[in-house]
Amino acid sequence: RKQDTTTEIDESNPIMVSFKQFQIKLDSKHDKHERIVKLSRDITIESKRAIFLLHRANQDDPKACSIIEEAEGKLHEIKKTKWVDVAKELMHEDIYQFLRAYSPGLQEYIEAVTFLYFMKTKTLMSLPQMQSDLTLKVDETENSTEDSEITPVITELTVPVPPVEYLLGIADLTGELMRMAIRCVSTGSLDVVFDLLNPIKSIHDSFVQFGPISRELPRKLNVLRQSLMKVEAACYTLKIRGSEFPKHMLVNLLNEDHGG
Amino acid sequence: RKQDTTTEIDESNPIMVSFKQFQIKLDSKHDKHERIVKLSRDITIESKRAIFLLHRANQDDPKACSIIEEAEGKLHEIKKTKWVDVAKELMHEDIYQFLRAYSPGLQEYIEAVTFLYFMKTKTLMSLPQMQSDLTLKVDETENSTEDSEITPVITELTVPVPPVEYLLGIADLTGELMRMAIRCVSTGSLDVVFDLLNPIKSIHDSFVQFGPISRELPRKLNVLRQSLMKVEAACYTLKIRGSEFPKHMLVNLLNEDHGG
Amino acid sequence: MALNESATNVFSEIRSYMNAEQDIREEIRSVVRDLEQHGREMLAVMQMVHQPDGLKDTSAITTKARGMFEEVKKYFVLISDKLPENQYYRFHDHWRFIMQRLSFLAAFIVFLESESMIGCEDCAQMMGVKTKREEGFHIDLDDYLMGLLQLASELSRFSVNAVTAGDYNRPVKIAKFLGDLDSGFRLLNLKNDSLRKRFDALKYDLKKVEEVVYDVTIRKLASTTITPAPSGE
Amino acid sequence: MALNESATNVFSEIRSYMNAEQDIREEIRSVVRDLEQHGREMLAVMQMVHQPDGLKDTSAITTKARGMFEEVKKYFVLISDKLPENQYYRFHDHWRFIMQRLSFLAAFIVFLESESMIGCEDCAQMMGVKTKREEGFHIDLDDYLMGLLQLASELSRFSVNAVTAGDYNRPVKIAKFLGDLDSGFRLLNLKNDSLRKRFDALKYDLKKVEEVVYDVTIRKLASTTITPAPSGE
Amino acid sequence: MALNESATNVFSEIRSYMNAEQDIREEIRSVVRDLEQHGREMLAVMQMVHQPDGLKDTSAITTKARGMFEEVKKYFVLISDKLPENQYYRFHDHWRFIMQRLSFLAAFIVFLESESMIGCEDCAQMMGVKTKREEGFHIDLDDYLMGLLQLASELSRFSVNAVTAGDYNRPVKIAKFLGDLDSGFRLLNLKNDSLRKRFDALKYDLKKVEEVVYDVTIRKLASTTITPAPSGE
Amino acid sequence: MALNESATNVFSEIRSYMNAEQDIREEIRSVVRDLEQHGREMLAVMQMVHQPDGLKDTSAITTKARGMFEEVKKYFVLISDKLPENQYYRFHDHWRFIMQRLSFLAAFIVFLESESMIGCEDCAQMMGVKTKREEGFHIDLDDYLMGLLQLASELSRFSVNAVTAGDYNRPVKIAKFLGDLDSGFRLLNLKNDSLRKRFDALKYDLKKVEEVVYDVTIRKLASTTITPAPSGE
Amino acid sequence: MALNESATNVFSEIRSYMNAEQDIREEIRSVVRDLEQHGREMLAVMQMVHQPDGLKDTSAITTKARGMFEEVKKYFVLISDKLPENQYYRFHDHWRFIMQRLSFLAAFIVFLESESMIGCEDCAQMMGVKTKREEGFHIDLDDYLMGLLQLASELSRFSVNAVTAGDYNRPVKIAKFLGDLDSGFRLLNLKNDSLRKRFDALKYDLKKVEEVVYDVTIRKLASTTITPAPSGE
Amino acid sequence: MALNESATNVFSEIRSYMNAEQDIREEIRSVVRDLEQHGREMLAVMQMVHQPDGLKDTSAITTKARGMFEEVKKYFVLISDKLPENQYYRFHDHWRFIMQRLSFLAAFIVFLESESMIGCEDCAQMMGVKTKREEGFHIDLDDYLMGLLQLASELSRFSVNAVTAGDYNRPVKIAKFLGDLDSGFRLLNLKNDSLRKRFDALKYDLKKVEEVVYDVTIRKLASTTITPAPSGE
Ligand SMILES: [Mn+2]
Ligand SMILES: [Mn+2]
Repeated sequence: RKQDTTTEIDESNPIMVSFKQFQIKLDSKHDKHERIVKLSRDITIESKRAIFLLHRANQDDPKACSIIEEAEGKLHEIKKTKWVDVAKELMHEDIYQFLRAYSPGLQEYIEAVTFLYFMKTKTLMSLPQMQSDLTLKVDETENSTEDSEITPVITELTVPVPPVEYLLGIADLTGELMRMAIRCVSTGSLDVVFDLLNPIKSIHDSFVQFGPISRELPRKLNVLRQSLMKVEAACYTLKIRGSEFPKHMLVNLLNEDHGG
Repeated sequence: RKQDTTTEIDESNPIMVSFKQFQIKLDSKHDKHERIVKLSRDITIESKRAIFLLHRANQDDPKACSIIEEAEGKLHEIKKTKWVDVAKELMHEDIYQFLRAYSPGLQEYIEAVTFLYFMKTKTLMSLPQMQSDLTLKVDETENSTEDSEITPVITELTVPVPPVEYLLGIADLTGELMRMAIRCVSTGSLDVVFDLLNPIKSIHDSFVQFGPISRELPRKLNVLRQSLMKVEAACYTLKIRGSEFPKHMLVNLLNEDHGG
Repeated sequence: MALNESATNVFSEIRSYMNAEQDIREEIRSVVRDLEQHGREMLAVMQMVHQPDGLKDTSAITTKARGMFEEVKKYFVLISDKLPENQYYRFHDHWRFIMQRLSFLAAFIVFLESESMIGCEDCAQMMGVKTKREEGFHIDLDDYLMGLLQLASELSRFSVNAVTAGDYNRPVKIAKFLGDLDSGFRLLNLKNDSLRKRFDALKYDLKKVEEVVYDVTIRKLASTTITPAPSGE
Repeated sequence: MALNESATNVFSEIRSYMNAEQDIREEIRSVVRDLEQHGREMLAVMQMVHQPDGLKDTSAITTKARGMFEEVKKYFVLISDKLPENQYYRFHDHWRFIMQRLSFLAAFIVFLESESMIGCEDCAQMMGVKTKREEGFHIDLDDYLMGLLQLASELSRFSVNAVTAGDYNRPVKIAKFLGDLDSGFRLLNLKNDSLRKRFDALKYDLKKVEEVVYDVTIRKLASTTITPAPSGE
Repeated sequence: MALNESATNVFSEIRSYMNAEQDIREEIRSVVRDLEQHGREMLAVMQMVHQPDGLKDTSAITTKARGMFEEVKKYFVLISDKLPENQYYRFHDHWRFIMQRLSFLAAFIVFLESESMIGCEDCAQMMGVKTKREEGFHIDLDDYLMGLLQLASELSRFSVNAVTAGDYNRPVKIAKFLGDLDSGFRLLNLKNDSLRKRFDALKYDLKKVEEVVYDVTIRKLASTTITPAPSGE
Repeated sequence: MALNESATNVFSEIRSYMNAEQDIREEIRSVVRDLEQHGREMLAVMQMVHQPDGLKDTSAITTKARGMFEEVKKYFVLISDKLPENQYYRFHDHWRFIMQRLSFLAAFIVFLESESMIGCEDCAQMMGVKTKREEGFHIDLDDYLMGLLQLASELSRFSVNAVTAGDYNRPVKIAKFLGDLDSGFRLLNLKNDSLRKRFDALKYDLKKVEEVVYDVTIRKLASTTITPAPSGE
Repeated sequence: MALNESATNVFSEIRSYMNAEQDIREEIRSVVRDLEQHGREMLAVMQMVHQPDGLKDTSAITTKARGMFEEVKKYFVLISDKLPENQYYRFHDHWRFIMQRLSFLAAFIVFLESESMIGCEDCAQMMGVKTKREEGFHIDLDDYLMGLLQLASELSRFSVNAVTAGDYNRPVKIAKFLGDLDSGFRLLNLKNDSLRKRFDALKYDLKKVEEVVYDVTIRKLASTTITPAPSGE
Repeated sequence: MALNESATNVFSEIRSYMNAEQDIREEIRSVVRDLEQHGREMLAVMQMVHQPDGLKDTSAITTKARGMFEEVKKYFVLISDKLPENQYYRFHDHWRFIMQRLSFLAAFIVFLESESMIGCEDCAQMMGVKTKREEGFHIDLDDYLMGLLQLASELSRFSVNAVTAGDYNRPVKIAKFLGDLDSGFRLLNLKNDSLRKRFDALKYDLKKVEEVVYDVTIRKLASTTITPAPSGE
């Protein structure tokens, strides 16, 4: 913002002169921090929206593909607009100095991207894959002179993904997988519920082996465990109910009920 | 309040009949509790006002007596109006069932009465004295027939004062004594400050010997200790300052300054 | 007499008073500890109704537990003897917990025996205490009510185990009972925080039993058709 | 001494102002207490729909409850009269709880009457309040939404009891309704507060109702015609 | 499907309503941030009175600070414009802190100019706000009072520095002023909150100033005439 | 300056004493850290029983986990070696957590192998420690009990997954086991707060498993025949 | 039913073990309660040094308090007798508080007698305990240190009261003593949280006493001559 | 490849990464522990300036402390060597505390030597680190500033002890210095919470020193008349 009012310091006082410089340094750091926080907040909101969207994808099969595409577009848009800016802010910096500023956005984004990836491939996106997703190619052609032939100038920017952030994002992912499973119970996509059980279980079992890697982990691990047990309970219920009647009958019944 | 809407219960159901009775019992207990709480709240407010008043008593000597009388009147009024009602509510009850309801008012009242007593006698009012203060004589003559000669009917009502409540009230008293001392420092009544030091100290030393008699005690003891140390600091300051100049000079100076 | 002298006198009296109170507390605490142990053993006996064997013959269990209530009376006499007159509520916290548990146990016995709600009078009598403060060592109404709410939880669990053991009619009766309890408690304007909190749990207990009844009904396992309560009941 | 006096005046004024506010709080609290009692009685009436008898004739119950809403209006007039203009949110906490419960009751009535979701307008009208801040004493949007979420829980329980009482069609309608509610709430970007927490519970309410529908459907008890599954699966 | 659509509409409306509120919060927060920065700069200006140079010519400082209050008004117009009508207390926490500080600064200026206590009206006017809720964006009474209490602390420090810089009369005036403030606040029946806590500190501020007055008086540095003590004491 | 020197000497001594203790703590912490990692790996192995494959062949899993207990012994030898004699309880907090987890793992293994409760002796032996304080580095009784309570939670989850994997008889056995555990713990007069809290959770674990058994029974899935209650009851 | 019985046996054993421990705890608690009362009385005696009379004749007070330490020894014998061997740290929490207070009292006595710091040996001897774990019931080093830190607070208060009573030299000695204590504690690498926290308070105690010395010196009240800093600095 | 397989692969890689990080942390922690011990010893040296002897010859003390800074450099080389490039802030918490303390010590030395504020460059140089992130292991600006604020507290205490030791001019210089520091910090828009909190304490430090100056001035003890700072300074 404005700093002009503060310029009228006593220039003869060496302490004031020093602090004038500190002010500039601190403000520039703070401003950068603020800008990143703001970007992160936007990324969080947009990522959450993409996740919301993805949850609608399995309700009616016909539209699923287009919804997934829409979500993919959303995420791509985030990359193009927000992450590029974050990457520029972080260029030549010690990213850990600003990690707290973009960590919430990063985790939510990881959650969204890995969720999408899971829906498409039924596998877990790895850290290197995630890192390459956040390695951005920016076309900076515009900056060159206008008249001559345009030679595309592509710069590669990177938003570093620390492993801990990746893990915390994955922990959150299981929450979404759980929600998807619960939803499938009511929509009658019973196979999907069972298909979701093992992935969550194996993420859970892997997490169990991590020591105290982050202050956030214990809480997230707890939530993860609860998610797992909710899906286990859902599978249990289906199994129990399925025991009374043949499964195909059940699926069709529920499909009809919702299709009507 | 109203209970009529609830009368239309199924009289043939024995459970509902029982609960109808429970309702009456619980409501009457709650109502009594509420009434006592309300009285206690009024007593607290009025007692606080009496204390405020008493703090004004030592500012200007001439008016002190009349202020003390005014406070005394206020406290007497509380007895006549509020405590009589509390005593009636408590008649034939296990007072400990309702102690929590009137404890705040009782403690504040004890604080006010003992504060007044201290200002008049420079001694600490004892528990039996306090108890006799709250043994109320009520003239119930009005209730007898009107035409014949009126024989005064005096009933004695009691608000029991549990020792723990008395102690907690005394603990609060030291806070007021401290405030009085601090005030005296600024008004120049320096002797009073020194006179207050020992009383507070001896209450403090006595309290030190009590074990865990109440959950409220540790907190109050802490406050008591702080009050004591504030008065000690005030005395210290006076001593230090008095060391530089003769005391009589100082007293007169300050008196003139405030009298002018 | 300066304040410091008066203070010393004033406080020394109070101190001996406090010491006496402390002694009473210690004695009560000691009796209560034993009573609590006895209560745990009674609870262990009653827990057997959740086992298939116990379920089939609840009367053996209730008879045994009723017998154990005789000893409870002795404990309450001990406590009552130590207590200064009209100071029940000064020491109430010491026995509140166990009294609630005993109320629950008494209510459980009575329900198993007669499918009815224990009255406060009966509950007091089983423990050998009064119901009215004026009459002596009594049971506080709140504690009796808390016992009923604890019963609700136990019965919701019991309805599940009854079905497992093949007794399909019991849940229906339990649902009726909890429904009545729920209506009853709704009449009360609960101020007591712990009671109100426990009452919130009753909703879930009732819901659980309703679901058991539902399971049994939809599978046509219960023999009783749900007929409206006869007017004479 | 001019300064002293002027300061005294300033402070006397402030003092009476503060006392007045304290009085308002006391008065509001007192009215709210009565309104809460009335609300409990309304709730007791509505609870009767879970009984077989009540289930068969919900219109008698809703009519009675609707009638009781007339008195609710009087309470809100009382509160509104005591409230200084434009200070709704200064005192909001006092009536938030009961307003949520009344919203729930109104929504429950409307659902039973017409199987539709109550609008915020109708909800406000039943209580005799406005929906917009500018127009006077109103219902806060969050409180209306909370009422809807409370309804979801109640309906999940209701669907179970309906089946027990032999009403097999109601769960289907309830499932439809909760599904719509769920879709509606998904549109909102709820922050992490009490509303969001309650919304998470909606999913489980919905799941429960859908299980009931499943049970009913699979046993061909519902009236919806179901075509047999093709043999080829 | 009528129900579904209507529900969707209801919720879409609600959603946009909620987003709008979120946006308002963001905007207010942003303006307040700038205002706080401006407030810090004003404070820095006022701090100069503690320096010997500043002490000798406070009017230069107060004139400058008064000028800076013009910009304060603009900020409050901005906030007020963003604020939906009648929702002051919904967002109050955002500007409470800075409004207290500005009250303090205004009160400090007025004291230095005229040795008198600023009234709430004048205080509001300097910030360009109202004093009454009904009239628009106003200053909450508590915030004005908090400003006065902050002034008391500042003046106690100021009295020390005044003496150091050789100005022996100022502490006497400050003591008088704080005494009046103290009497004023005693009239208020402050509940146990941040205001009461701050008020307790006032006593110590007063004590400190009176010690300074004492030091100055005893050394006959003050201009007040003092008659020698009678020898007979 | 005599005082100064003597004080310095005193503190130098204390310092070297404290540093020595600090070093012991550091070394223990370092071993415990490794042991905890090993414990986490063992936990991961045991988690596999929740998978359908694991469920079918638990003996492969328990054999593997048993093997991993050999390494546990080595860690405890290391800790024990570093520990000054008779100071177990001074450093207890360091290994309490992992010892509870290992107790749980050992108890889990034994349950899967033989459907029986591990004794404290066996538990200690698996870890290579003693059970009695006098004999050397031992397992605290509370920690062993905590392990049993942790097992209860795990088994309640296990019963759910067993049903999902089509193993309908296991919940019946688990319910029996938890019932016995519950009776056992009821005999104890638990004062230890964390143990008592965990014991409260056992009630819910048991209830959960009973509900699983209920679900299995009402659908006639379990092979254990349960005879219906005699009609005469 | 083999499982059931074996489990019952295990738990019966555990139960009797736990009850035994519980009894020890009860007995220790009872002795500690009496010791604490005695400690409070000793504290009251020592508090008299803050009175002008006491200040003038501290030796009368310390003699009396020293005498009371004889009884302390008896209490520690009682505790020590009840304690199972090598379980000091299992029950440490029971007497930690009183042992710290007694350390403080002993240190206070020694300071008043000789203006020197009590050693850990002397401190233990006054209580009739050992200093080394191996030798029997001992005083934990941390508790001794905590006693010293409590002394620091008491002495800071004492220096204030000494001045009030006209003893201007004592603060100088106290400042010296606290300075030494401060240097001593600085050497330690405190990990113990409560100790470290209390050490932070020492800084303030020292600062406070330094300010007292300052007040006394600037008014030239203390007899110790302090030579002004050489002008050449 | 199903998710559970992919998960195993994905996580095993990360685990080895985590282990490596853990090792680095351990190594850094170990060096920092030693550095902290060294820091405590330096602090003990500097504390001697509060003693009358030390006050008279501060140059002996500062010379010694400066010498000890040589070893500090070695520690920072050790830490820096262990650190992966561009990950300073990943491990910053480990050395933040000691770096702040060292900044304080450096600033204290410089103030005693030359009555001037240490620059960030000089501060870094004394520790053997850089001031710019790009150049290598550096000192964070916030930590340097925190050192200055710690100095303010120390100097407020120092001013008291200086007067006690008869050095009446030092407080005047300290007051000037703290006044400048205060103005300087006011320029900063502090976001860092701990820095802002510490800055609040500066107010009190400054006030204290102003009071000392006041005491000295009113007693006409200071030799320097307070003249406005010469323009050339
Ligand atoms: Mn999520
Ligand atoms: Mn008071």
